[in-house]
Amino acid sequence: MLYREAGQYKSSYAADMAVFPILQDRIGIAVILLVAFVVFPLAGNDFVLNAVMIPFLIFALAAIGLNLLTGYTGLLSLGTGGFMGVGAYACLKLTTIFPHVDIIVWIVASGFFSAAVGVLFGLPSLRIKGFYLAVATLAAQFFLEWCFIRIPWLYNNSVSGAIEVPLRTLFGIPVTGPTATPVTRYLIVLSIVVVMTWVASNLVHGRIGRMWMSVRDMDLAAELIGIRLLRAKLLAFAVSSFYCGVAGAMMVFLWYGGAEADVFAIDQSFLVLFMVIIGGLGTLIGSFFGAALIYILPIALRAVPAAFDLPIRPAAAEQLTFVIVGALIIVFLVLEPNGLARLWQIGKQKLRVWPFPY
Amino acid sequence: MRAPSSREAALGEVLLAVENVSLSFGGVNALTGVSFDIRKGEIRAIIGPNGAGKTSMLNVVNGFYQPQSGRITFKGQVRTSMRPHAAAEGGIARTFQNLALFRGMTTLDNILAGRALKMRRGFFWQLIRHGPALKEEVEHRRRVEEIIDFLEIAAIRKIPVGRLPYGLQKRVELGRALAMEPDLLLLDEPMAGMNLEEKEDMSRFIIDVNQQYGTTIALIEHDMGVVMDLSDRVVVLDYGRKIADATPGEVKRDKNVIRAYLGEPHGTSV
Amino acid sequence: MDILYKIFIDPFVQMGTAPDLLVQTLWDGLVAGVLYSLIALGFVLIFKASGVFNFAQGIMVVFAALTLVGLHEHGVPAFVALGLTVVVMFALAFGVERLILRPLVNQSDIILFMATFGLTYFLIGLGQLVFGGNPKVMIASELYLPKGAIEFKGLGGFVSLQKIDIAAVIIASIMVAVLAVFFQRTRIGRALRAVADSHQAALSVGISLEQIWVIVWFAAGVVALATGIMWGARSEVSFSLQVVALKALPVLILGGLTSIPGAIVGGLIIGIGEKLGEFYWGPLLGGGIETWLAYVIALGFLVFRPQGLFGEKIIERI
Amino acid sequence: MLSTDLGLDTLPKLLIHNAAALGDRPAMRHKDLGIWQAWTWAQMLEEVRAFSVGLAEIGLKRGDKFTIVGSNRPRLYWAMCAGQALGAVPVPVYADAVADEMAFVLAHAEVTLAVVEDQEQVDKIIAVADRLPYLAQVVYDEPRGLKDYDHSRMIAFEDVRSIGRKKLASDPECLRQWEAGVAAGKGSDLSVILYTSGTTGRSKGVMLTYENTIISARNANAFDRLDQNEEVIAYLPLAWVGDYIFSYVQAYVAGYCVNCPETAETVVQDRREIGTTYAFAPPRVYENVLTLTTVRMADASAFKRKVFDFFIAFAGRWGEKILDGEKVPLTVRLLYGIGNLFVYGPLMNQFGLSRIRVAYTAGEAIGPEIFRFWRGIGLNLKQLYGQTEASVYITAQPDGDIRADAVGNASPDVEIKISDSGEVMFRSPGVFAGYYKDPEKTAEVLTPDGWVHTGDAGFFDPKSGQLRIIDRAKDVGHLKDGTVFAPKYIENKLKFYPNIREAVALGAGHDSVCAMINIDLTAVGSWAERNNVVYASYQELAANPRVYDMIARHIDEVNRSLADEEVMAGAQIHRFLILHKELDADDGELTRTQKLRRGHIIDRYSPLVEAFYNGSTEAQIATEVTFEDGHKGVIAARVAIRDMKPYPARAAKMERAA
Repeated sequence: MLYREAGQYKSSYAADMAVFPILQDRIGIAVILLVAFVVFPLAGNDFVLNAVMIPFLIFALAAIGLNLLTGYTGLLSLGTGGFMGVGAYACLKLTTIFPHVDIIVWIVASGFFSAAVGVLFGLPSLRIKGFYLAVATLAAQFFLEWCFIRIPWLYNNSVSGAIEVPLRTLFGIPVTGPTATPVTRYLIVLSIVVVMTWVASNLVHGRIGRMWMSVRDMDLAAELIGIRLLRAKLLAFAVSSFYCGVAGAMMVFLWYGGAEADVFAIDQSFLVLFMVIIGGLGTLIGSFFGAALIYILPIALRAVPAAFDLPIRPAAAEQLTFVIVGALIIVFLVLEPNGLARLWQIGKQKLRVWPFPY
Repeated sequence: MRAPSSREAALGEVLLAVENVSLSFGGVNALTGVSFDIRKGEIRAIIGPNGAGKTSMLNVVNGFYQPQSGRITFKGQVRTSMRPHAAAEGGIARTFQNLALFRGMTTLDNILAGRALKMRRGFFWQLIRHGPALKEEVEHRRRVEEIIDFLEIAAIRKIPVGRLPYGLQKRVELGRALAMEPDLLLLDEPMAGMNLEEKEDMSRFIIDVNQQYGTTIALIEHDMGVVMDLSDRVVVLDYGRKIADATPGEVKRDKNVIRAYLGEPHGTSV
Repeated sequence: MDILYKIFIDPFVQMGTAPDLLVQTLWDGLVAGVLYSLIALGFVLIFKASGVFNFAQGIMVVFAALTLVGLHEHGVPAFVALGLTVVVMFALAFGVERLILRPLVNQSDIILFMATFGLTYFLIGLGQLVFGGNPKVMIASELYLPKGAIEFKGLGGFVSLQKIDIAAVIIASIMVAVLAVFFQRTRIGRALRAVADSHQAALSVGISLEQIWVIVWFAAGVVALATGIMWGARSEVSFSLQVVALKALPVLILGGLTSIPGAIVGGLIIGIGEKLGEFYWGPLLGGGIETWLAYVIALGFLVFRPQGLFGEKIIERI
Repeated sequence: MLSTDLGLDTLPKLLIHNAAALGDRPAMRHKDLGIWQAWTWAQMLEEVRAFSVGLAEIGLKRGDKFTIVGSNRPRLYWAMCAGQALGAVPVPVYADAVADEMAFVLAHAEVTLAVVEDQEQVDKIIAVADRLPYLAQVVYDEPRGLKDYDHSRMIAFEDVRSIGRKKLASDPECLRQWEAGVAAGKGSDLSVILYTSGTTGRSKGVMLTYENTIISARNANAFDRLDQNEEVIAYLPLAWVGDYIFSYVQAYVAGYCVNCPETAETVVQDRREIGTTYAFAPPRVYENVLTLTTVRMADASAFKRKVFDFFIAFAGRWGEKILDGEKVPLTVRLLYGIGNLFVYGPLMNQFGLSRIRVAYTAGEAIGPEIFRFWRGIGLNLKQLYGQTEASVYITAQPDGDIRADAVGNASPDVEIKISDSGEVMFRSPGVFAGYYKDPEKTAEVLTPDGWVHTGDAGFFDPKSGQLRIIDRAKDVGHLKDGTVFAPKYIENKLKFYPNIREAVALGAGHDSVCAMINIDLTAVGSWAERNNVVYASYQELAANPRVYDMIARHIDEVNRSLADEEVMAGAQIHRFLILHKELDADDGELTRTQKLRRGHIIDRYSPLVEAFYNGSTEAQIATEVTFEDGHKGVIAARVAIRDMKPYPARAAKMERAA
């Protein structure tokens, strides 16, 4: 209905292969970006930015990372938390050793470290498949977790055993550390996420994405058209971990402002995996949906009793959220196993063919 | 201006030679001492009853199975074992008895995927997907569109193959193989489960491929009529052994072959 | 050089010089291994019959134990509580089949896998909501589980075996035996095995898939309960157990997802392996390597045998 | 403004002019290899010129006849102009014509060169080559599959073009000569021969001069204010005068862009992508789209269907008034606005008609309901009445004065009179130069003082002053009791039901009217699915009693409406049957433009006709059919006949009185 596609014809392959071939979609994206970059910073209060938008974006990025691996290449990983941690600790070390280099450079650069680690633990993926691989990635998760705790050098031997984020400025404006305002941090997170999402969509829409998907859909056939499975899989691990690493670094430096190893515990891995599954495997937009639902839902749930000031112990509320989230996950899987992205597509399709049913 | 009476087989030099290849799975012999050759530009049929080892033969040729003994010479290079992707790099493409498409991807992407080996733009260009990377994509898209046009599947260009009817999926798979611009094209029962019309189309495509692109084709087929019409030479396997190797006409008259086909069925499909 | 010595020579020297410690460590490893095996057993039961990779097995252990203790706290006599808990586990199995397996039948594995994640969250929340989140003490004595330890000299020192551990080992062995018999002898058992091969086969035995699912999940639940009791009696009943339960995963891939003997052998290897590792090599790395050693062992192992110890070899066809 | 520029009296001249005047505006697009390849007027001139010179090189001369066979693709259009530039005359042939028909036309027109699309057409020509003494060369566009053919008298389009290019490059004289050749062309020259698959007998070659077509085109463009900004999609048969005028002549005159679809199946999609501004189609097309719409909507959710039906009904009531700019209540305007937002707009968009300015239906009368639907949802659909002999335009409806039952007033420069026998006659600049090699027929149709017999019976509607066509003059008959019986009129009433694809009304010389029905497989098929009626074939479905019931209901409604009209009340349908096979052009039951060939049908199905009037309730029938691949077979069936109860005419009158 909203879609009026008559007269939108493509006279070049470039245009035909664009990520958003439909005018209305391009407009939509523009509007969203406008809102994200202008409206939120102006209108959004610190709580919204700090407790909702920043984490949402960070998780979305992590979800994209995992989705590249699990959704696009079909390799199930439970090591996300660990890889995120690598990013965070790498970033800490880098900025400690080279304090004068811009922190944002390090946040991004830290991705390379987790990428390296990712490749290392991805090596077995050539021979190991499915759940076996998933468990194998647990090795990464627990080993890394252990490193975060047992190697004091990683957290600069701070007594608390936690990362303490130093103050860093960009053009004199505090970017990280206690004095950095939510708006600045939000804008930085947003910029990084937007750019990296764009890059991800470039990847999955091009040769690399096709390579990954063919490995996912039928690795034998993929090999028979000349794809080298190990390379493809390791590349997926590398890119995926890179994204997770950056997400992890941002999580500590631009959100928490300080963290202990347990931030990157296995629960984090599961959380991100939920986001990917609920959002929709093999879709970037799904990663955002998933992040929104899984992260924002509990916040909302906690807000409910407060709103109606029901006499519920915070602990009980916490536990209740668990119950509800757990139930919702199951319900979602039953209703739409292909995730929110599928629902989105269906809805969009309906609008496109409106008034016809198909 | 008359139509050609029949296609003259343009037999070139030997492209692929298989010399007494044997293959077995845990004691079960799939192939025993099979030898034959495929010449440049011909359409070579491999036939035989179920369990004769036809598919195993193809799997050996494109490196999916490693024969226990025997020698395979492709383009003059001898090899005993190789990885499938190496075969692909060597110029061997393949379609499957029961489709091996990338079901999650569209017709277009499936065929584009067939260009994997031909696309060289580095990772960092892929990150931006502009400039050289996009230029390359466009070039290959153009080639793929020619194939789509050739196979008359323009109308389903952007439909995920999972949703296509069987006959069309077969075509897309052929398209993916063609996208590799192979020197040797292996077709495993390209017409299995097709109705008459679809079979006729497919036969036409196979002949056109062979003529237009001069692609050498080895195909497994059950429909004898098709084999007779298409192929220049026929290898007949039975119980993993070669029992005949001649022109279609001769094979039809060969009594071993007749026995093999009329003899009681045996074995399970390999 | 020195480090190489520390890694390759020193530990064995220690073993030789202090056999009592070695035996002690082996014993601890054995006990841990047995419990791992029990949890793994739960996984295998379910995976064999319903192809579901039941991530919730670990939490089922906690949940079962928690229910037992919780009921008792509310004044229910121990054995009645035990009975009730079994009923609860059955209800759980029934609910799972109705609310998860049936609607999700013939969805892809990962979807079912995720569903069991949901179940995990659900059970964590529910358990805490009903019985409170704080750690509890297992009602060992009320269930007449032995306390104290047997100590005996020799081996140049003395070894002490906790009675409860001995009990654990015995009970575990009994359960395994029972299950084995159940699978080999009973009609249902055979049906279960059939399901693993083909669903038609199962139906031909005259048992519906739904029933089978309920049965295996119930069986897994009972195993979980037993595990919970043992483990609870050794330490305490708390959700930290859940992470320990994850140890069953390396056990699984070591043994092969579908093999019961595999689960047991794997459990023992992992249990003993990690205890030895921790005790003799741990110090070199600053200790605490128990948390990941199991996985690394499994991982290293998998690279050479992707289908696990007892899993069937995968022949790929096209 | 081009259309007044009278120096341009031939199409090649127009092309050269446009290339200069509108150099880089798009002249043609073709969806090929997945995207819209476009050619500006300048590029198109280059293409045409090169090919034209190439043709000359392979021996095409002034006065030669050459044929064009294939689907709508730029190269075939270019070929026409390329030939005309040399003074040769194109004789397009229907791409789906069977070898026989093709042989007849090519031989009769003494075609010396053929430009064809692909192997399929080449094979057809080869099959009848021995009957084509004059044919010297075949040029083909698609080389696919022709590699091994003997090329002694065959050549690929590319090769001809590159011959031309080389020649032009090597020899500077060449260009001048070519342009001189174009300049030598005169408006009075023969520009094209279009073979009309006449409703009876062999087809006749209508000769049209450049003036005929160009003047008609200019008038038409002026009449609807068409200019170089129009976008049209070319999907109708090249050999049909409609396509020749709309996709070729008018485009050259106005300088607008013609778009060729990717394949026949994707026309709707392709039209949507382009968003055409000017459209022309026989009623059948509008009918099919409407049928498709109803079918698709039938699967929609109940709520959606309700909304849809409501707004469509509403549009039917007010839409036309709004379209014609009449005064309507504000509330109506508002509601229509909402409807436009939620239904009409999206619907038009789905059909790719959002940007349309003018749409014509012609060739046959259109069902009033269909007409109302389209105009209701805001399509400026108009009727025109035309003929090949008139270079299309005889009458057309001006914006704002549209009616379903009439075909409009005389087009510019056209005179119309009704002969004493009630036949419509016209005289205009578009009047054809005669039938090729057929003076008698020409004499029959074309009077010495330039009037043309249309062969249609009609009259000027006293109310609107617009021309109304009743039927083919020779088809208008009388029942035994002398009641006027206009079969087409009744058939059209029947055909407006989506379920009825074709209808043949009989009765001339009999004492009552009977009808043979062809059901629409799409519509009835999906009805069958919804009502789980199982069927294996058209034949089975057609014979299904429940289908009969459904059709009976339709016919009953038609009878009622007939009863309301004094003239027609006597011609209500007394009996009907559903044919066991679809009427098909390959069996000569329809013309290539899908018109009924009544005479042929009546003797082909004589057993059924008998059964109608000897009162039997079913009849055995065996008919020979031609399949796609040309081989013949026989379909036999037992066809049931149903009786209908006609309404008393007087009763109907009283109803109206009450």
